[in-house]
Amino acid sequence: MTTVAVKPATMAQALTRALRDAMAADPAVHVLGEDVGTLGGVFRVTDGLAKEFGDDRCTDTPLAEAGILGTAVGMAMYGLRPVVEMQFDAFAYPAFEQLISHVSRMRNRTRGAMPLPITVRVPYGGGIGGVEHHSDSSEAYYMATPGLHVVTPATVADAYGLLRAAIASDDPVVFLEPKRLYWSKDAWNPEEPGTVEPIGRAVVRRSGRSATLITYGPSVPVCLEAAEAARAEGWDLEVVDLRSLVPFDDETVCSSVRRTGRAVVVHESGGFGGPGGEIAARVTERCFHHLEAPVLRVAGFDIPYPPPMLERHHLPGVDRILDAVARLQWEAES
Amino acid sequence: MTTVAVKPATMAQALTRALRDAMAADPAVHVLGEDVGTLGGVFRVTDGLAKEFGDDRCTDTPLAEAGILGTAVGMAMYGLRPVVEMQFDAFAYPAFEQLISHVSRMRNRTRGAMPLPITVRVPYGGGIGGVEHHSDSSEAYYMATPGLHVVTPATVADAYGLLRAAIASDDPVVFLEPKRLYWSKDAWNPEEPGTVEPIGRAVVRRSGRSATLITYGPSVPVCLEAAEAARAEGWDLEVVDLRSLVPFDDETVCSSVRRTGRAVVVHESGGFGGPGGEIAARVTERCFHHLEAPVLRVAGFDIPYPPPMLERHHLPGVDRILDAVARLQWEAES
Amino acid sequence: MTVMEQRGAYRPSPPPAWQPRTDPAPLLPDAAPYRVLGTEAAAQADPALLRRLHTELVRGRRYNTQATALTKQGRLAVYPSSTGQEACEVAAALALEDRDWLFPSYRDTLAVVARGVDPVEALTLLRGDWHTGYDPHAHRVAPLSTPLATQLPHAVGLAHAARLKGDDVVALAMVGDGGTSEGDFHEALNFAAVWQAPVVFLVQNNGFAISVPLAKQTAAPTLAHKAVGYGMPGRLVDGNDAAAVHEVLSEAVRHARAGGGPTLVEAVTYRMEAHTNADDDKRYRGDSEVYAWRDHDPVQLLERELTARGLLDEDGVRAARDAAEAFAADLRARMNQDPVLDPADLFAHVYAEPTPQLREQRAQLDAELAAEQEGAH
Amino acid sequence: MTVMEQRGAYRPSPPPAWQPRTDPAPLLPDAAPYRVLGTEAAAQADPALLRRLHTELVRGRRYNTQATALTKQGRLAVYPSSTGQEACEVAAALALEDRDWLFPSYRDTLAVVARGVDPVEALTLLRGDWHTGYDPHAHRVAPLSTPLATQLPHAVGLAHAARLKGDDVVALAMVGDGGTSEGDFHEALNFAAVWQAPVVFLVQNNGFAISVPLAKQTAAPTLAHKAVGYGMPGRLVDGNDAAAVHEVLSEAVRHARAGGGPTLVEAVTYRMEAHTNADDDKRYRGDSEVYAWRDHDPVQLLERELTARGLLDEDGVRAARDAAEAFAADLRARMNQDPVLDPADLFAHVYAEPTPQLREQRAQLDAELAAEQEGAH
Ligand SMILES: Cc1ncc(C[n+]2csc(CCOP(=O)(O)OP(=O)(O)O)c2C)c(N)n1
Ligand SMILES: Cc1ncc(C[n+]2csc(CCOP(=O)(O)OP(=O)(O)O)c2C)c(N)n1
Ligand SMILES: [Mg+2]
Ligand SMILES: [Mg+2]
Repeated sequence: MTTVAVKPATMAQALTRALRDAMAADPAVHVLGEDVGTLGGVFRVTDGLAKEFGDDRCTDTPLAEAGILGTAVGMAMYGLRPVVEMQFDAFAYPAFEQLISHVSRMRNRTRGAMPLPITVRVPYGGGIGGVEHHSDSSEAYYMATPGLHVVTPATVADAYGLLRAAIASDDPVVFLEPKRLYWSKDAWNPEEPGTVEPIGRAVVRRSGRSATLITYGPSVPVCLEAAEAARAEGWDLEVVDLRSLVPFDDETVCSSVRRTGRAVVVHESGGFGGPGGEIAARVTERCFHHLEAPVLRVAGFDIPYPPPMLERHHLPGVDRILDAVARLQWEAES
Repeated sequence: MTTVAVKPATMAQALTRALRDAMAADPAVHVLGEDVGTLGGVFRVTDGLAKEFGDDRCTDTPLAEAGILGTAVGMAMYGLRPVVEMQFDAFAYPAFEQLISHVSRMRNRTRGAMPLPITVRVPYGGGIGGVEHHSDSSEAYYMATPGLHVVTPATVADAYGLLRAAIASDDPVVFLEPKRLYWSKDAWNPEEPGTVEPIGRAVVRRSGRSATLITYGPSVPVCLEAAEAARAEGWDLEVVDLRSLVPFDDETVCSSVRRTGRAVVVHESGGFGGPGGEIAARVTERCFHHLEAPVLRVAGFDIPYPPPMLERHHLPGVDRILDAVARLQWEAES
Repeated sequence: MTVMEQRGAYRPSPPPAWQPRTDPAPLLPDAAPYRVLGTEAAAQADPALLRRLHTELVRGRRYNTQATALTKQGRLAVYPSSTGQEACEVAAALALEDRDWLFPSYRDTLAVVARGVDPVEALTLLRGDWHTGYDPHAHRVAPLSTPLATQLPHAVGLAHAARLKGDDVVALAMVGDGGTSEGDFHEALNFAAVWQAPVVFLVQNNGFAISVPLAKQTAAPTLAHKAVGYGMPGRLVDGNDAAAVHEVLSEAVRHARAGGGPTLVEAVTYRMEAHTNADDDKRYRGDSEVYAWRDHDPVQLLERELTARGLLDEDGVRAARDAAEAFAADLRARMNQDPVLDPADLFAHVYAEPTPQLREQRAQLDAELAAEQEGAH
Repeated sequence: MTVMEQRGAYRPSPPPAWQPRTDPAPLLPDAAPYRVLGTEAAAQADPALLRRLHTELVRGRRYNTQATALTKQGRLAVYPSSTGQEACEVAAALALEDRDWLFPSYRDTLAVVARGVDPVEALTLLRGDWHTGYDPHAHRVAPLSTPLATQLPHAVGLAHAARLKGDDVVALAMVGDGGTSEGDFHEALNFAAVWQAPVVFLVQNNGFAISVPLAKQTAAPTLAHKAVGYGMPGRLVDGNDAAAVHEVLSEAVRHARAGGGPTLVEAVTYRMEAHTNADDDKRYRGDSEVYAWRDHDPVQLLERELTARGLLDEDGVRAARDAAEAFAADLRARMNQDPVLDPADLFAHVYAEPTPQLREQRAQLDAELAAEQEGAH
């Protein structure tokens, strides 16, 4: 919150720092996954941890995602706080049974006797030119699974704060890391990394009066850019960064929409059955009589993620967002 | 459509008949899964098929869901039409990687050269007193996966027609069978099982003028019951049975809502991130100026499916639906 | 030295330096299941242990028949009986120290009870009032696992964590023959072997996965032969011979506790009842097969041995039966009481703190229940 | 007689009738990898085959260096090189008949090319213009699989289907040492063995899964030892010895085609380059290890043998190199052309018929592109 800007750091660096600080603060924190040890992870987020804390604290596992998450469950049962890395979004799918049938339900199953403080880090989303199965936006699956927190940072400071909060949480957290923001830089002082963000609070990244863009993760910078571009059209857009998809911050989102009367939900994930449906539906339920127009959605198409050379057509960009804003019935037709 | 009522049959019997007719009509149709052969499936839906068509057409597999679906992919590559049974909803989760990363994408990946005509039958939903992991409503996961059709019958006739259509489809279809309707009976003539329903068309099960209940699968009978009960309160409710969640029949749904001006989406699946969000959002996008009230949702709570003795509190029942209808702002407060 | 560095490595070099990591021979199981009862090995067995096993087996059998009866009276939603498998269930519990952990599957409530959990608590899942009726930490017993084989990686992770913490705790995980086909079985055994985690995997090969016979489940010489592929020892044991199962499991537990790593134990047994009370086993197996196994009943095998060796007389048998009857009567009486249910439990344990959404939903249900209550007056 | 009934069954009976299903001994691999080149077995090898393998290996090596070069020029998004593994790649393709099927992983574009697929089409995935560039049915080559081990059950299902249809088609599936840890590996091998499907599983054990060395992947004596746990033969072969790999794979293919069921082949080899061009292997391995393997280079091994036996002279070597250069030049030239992209492809193949929703979305994109076009004028 009150970080002193010194020199720019990348989101990946902030995540590394969060892991390091969490491991230093609590010996129960263990990192495990494919290539997280010696290599430091394919995105280098776990760089240096094995060296600093030893292979038993930051462990290269065999190549099996259900095994990674499943053993993390057992480790958590014994009092550890495992932080698991899934190498890419689509490679978390083999672990879904463990996630849905056990991780999300163990506390409930045991009436609170057996909480599972597990953090599952999942690099997600596209825009990095990845080949098939390396660019999925899988948040809809996690959102539909009660018992999980689902969190995703959009800024360097949040990457630090939210990851610390996720690891500190006594509940399982799916921590979605927007791949294409790994190398994004922000003024952020690694020497004063800042306080731990509470999970479950959205934040207004830009105030505006005309309409609200509701977004998260990789689409936050795109929405901010769109908001800048919209000024030329005479629209003053507010941008809400959800940060936490579960729990959902109805309060922040709805108070914005009630003020502006118009809203567009923006995300990379496919539209149909994606997060935007839930968000639009709940905002409408709560703000119906404040709405001048239906809540619109700008999302990825309802298609498998395209090959790199075509991905620009798929990803929600500034123009597509402005087109949606233009359809917000500025002169109500009723 | 034009079935002649002779004597009542159960949905399970209609499904068996659909499988049998499909296997008789096309030698490429193969059934595989756990206990589907000798036993005839734990719900007896595959009863008699191994005897009639042989173990090679209706095969008891080893106990491994990813293996079942994964080998079905290979069989489909070689020109067969596998019909796979997942024994219960939650036991389809181990097959999610195969489903998401391969089944849903193979046609697209190969620019149409390698379609996968696979039907994945999943008994789903609660209300049968099942222990943990036997009552999940997992449709949100399937809806969020482009490349799959997602279909679910609510009547005996549809069970037959839609399953035939699913098996005949050149695309993969997730065929969701509402467990608690397996033993529901309808006047349906197994000797004239009727025509094959096209996938993607909703149907109005009950016409009404006051408001539309949008629903599917196990909640259809509940909504019809609620509509009857609503007459006492002076509401004349229309009930739309979606039948197909993907593709979604915007036309039928929206033309109903435009007429009634009010809508409630009803399903067992958890509300947050569930199908209702998508449905409410898309109806609102398309019918905003016809709506007298926000589209409301009556859904399961956002919790892991409860133990049998508590499930009645979780399942959307007539009262909860009527409560929602009552909140449809009959005297608009604006 | 980290856990990883404690062992040699299969890291192939170009020939002629190449060599396999370990000698496979000692990892392979014997050709026939190990037996104690009725063999010369029985003479070495501790009489006190045999008597203890006998009491537990008699009680276990009675527990199984009582639980099955409770399904008929509608007091249990469903019961997967372990009749015929009591030797495995009891030995699994008795092979462990207090500080060790047991990871049961849905069929293993008897093992859970034999470990000391109140049977009413052990049966909660199957009665339907809550998913897990006991506190796993209080008894070092994980929740009964319904999704097959998924509990195996949990056991590995727990054992690994204990080892990292310096505790000499062993985890024993139970799975069926059918469960060995699941990917989680494979991943769990591999992690265990690579980490040298102190885990014992007990496969109860009871011949069937619901209706599917072993021949459709595997083409392996035996399931114990899977062990060598992970680099751990595989042991084959007569699963109806309580003394043999107890000995093999105890040895595996000792081996694990001493840092020797995991063991895979296949116990060859037979499921005498249908899969559950809801199953109709006439559809997939003949009586003659079941009859053949009756002559190899675990309770009788042990009773015969004890009697022959003069370690048990009629009084002793009667005492065991009486204790079992008293146990069953108590269970019956307590299961005949309606469980106390609290709908608020639906929301209370989904998260450490209910989300705002769950608070809203709880309020909605509270209001509904209040209205119901009012309507009832 | 159904497929299931064709074999005996491991269906345990009570002792003394009990017996394991099959004798495990013949299923176990030899202690050392099988070799041909530089051994007496080389004398038996068909000279024409050896020369064919040589030409392909030389071309394969050149293909690898060319593809890596294309990543530097931005013409490939990423390339996982099979340099050092050419013997496996080429032998896998050559061991198959035309009607057989190959199931490659992302590292196996060389095998795909060796099977006859146009390299430009084989590289589409890695260039980024479409996921699969070739028609799988035209070449009987499944799409390159990125999710590890997931292609293995596909191979089993296809082989099983072919067998049910009465076609004597064999499927050969490729996977890495890391991939053997995945649950899908286990499930695929088990299905194959139970169904006696005509499949050959080729594990290229190249020592690493990205940065993770084999010792962190498995504690097995060798990966080939996993076979016995499924009831199939396991074979260990020197993966840099093209003649040996070809022989072992051909034998396994013949065995499968004759109805003998699946085989697991572990080829011990080494990944000479980093995991992909994006990887930095200095982080996890030393030069000395890489150097050691240089002396066991698959191309040189074969060239040495052929030369020693007078089957190849300088002209022959030059001819092979020239052909490889021509191949590389053609590939380079064609890869330097921009691929033709059609955004409509995004929607055209998701379903047999686009859904109404996809038609709407396509119309939206068309309109956007038209507006862009207009803006550009
Ligand atoms: C992942 C998963 N798939 C399917 C099931 C359904 N199911 C319950 S028990 C059972 C058979 C289990 O056989 P086995 O492992 O041999 O154990 P046994 O019942 O013989 O004790 C099946 C298929 C399940 N519980 N979990
Ligand atoms: C299911 C899955 N998990 C993770 C990955 C990411 N990944 C790509 S290659 C690789 C290592 C594979 O090692 P190995 O199987 O030995 O094959 P090699 O790269 O050595 O050819 C990993 C972890 C993946 N592609 N799929
Ligand atoms: Mg069994
Ligand atoms: Mg490798």
